[in-house]
Amino acid sequence: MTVAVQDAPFALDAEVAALTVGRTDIGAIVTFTGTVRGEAGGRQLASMTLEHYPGMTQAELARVEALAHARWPLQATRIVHRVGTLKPGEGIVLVIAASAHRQAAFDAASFLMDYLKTSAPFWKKEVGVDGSGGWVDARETDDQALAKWGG
Amino acid sequence: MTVAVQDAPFALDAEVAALTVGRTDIGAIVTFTGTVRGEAGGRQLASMTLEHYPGMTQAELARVEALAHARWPLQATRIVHRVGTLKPGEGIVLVIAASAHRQAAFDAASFLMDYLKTSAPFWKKEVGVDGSGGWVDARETDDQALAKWGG
Amino acid sequence: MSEVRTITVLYFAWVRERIGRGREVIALPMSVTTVAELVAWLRARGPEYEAAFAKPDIVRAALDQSHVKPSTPLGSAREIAFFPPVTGG
Amino acid sequence: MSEVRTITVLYFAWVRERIGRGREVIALPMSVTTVAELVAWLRARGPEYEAAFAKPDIVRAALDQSHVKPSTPLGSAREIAFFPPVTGG
Repeated sequence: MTVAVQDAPFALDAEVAALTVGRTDIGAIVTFTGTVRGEAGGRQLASMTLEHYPGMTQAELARVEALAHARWPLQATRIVHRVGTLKPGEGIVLVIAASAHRQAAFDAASFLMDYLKTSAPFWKKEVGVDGSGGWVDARETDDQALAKWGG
Repeated sequence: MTVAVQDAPFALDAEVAALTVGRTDIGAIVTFTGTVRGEAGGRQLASMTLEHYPGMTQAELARVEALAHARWPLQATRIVHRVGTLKPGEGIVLVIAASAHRQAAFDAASFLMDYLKTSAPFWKKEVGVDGSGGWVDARETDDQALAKWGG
Repeated sequence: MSEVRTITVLYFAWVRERIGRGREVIALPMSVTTVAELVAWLRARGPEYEAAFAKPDIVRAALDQSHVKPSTPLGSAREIAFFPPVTGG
Repeated sequence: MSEVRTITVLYFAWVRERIGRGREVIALPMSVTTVAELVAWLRARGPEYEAAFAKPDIVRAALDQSHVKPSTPLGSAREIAFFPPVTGG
């Protein structure tokens, strides 16, 4: 159960190894990587900048992680969220869920992403290749995704 | 859409990069790694050996991959399955699903695992630290997992 | 002479841009007791606040770094933040 | 003189271990037309086959590398495989 908010890129192998190396009680590891897409609403992006609320960000990510551990039998979890300016193709967020069982790992990773998207205080601002820019609007589908977990 | 059956270990970063490098149309990448657990049914494992049906294995994995692509908007998928003798903690199988949207990536990766588990011709034989050995029995829960995808 | 309290107010994303600053410490009358009342009080401070809170239902709040509703009492909180719906992940 | 056909038969996992080989080419009477009939014919060949197919419902089959049911006709298939339920992944 660890979270990180960082400017630096993340590496999947290193992040998974940090959770699993030397352990033989894990049978299933699910990772989710969210990346910057090159096009948004018909506009070609030059970059995306992520702002966050230091302090609260870590607290929210840790709270979401604890919710997942209370709900599924998880051996380990990890959340890494980048901030600052990212280019199309770069990773924004990494979530890892490790369990003895694959369904728990899948469900927990999906749950972590749904909760993170609707509660962790990050905001994305896009800059188009034409210089136009704007804050990304929150999506109703994210609230709908959250609803499927109940409570 | 590629599949591999191999003795060698796989590396997450390299496998993901092979699917995604230079692309900016992907927003979500889900990976599933199945690993050898050190204990099975109360027995401590020394190793697990995977036998397969060469030729049919590749064909089945490709068929399962095509089913996923027909069902979800996927930018790329990858299945790597190891054969031979593996130690506890080692990766057995890797599935990757990349999509513009996170739910499609999660669902497709989960679907690929459920189908692979019930149709790809692999068989696991365990060897305990006490020298005892035996073929792993198929699990009813795998058939139940498959049923949730319908048809 | 009415009593006041000081509270640190943080703004993020377009709320920050509209108000023109990310952080300020304000002296708040004790009569302002809830998040919604604080929003109303801030809106009266000037056009930049009016613009930021033009649609108060959209702006979210966190009290001492926990999400709260407009009806939440400010209590003894030392920090309140206002921001648009989050868009991370 | 009855007609025969040749077909390659593969065995995997504990089916292979019980029969004692992984592959054989057999000359099959033309009267054997389905997967289930082939299983019955194999069981009559000796105790190792009897052991492998003791519970025929458990043993799975693939005809020319596609999963098939016991009722499937052998048709012009060149290869058939018998194996336990798969346990990969």
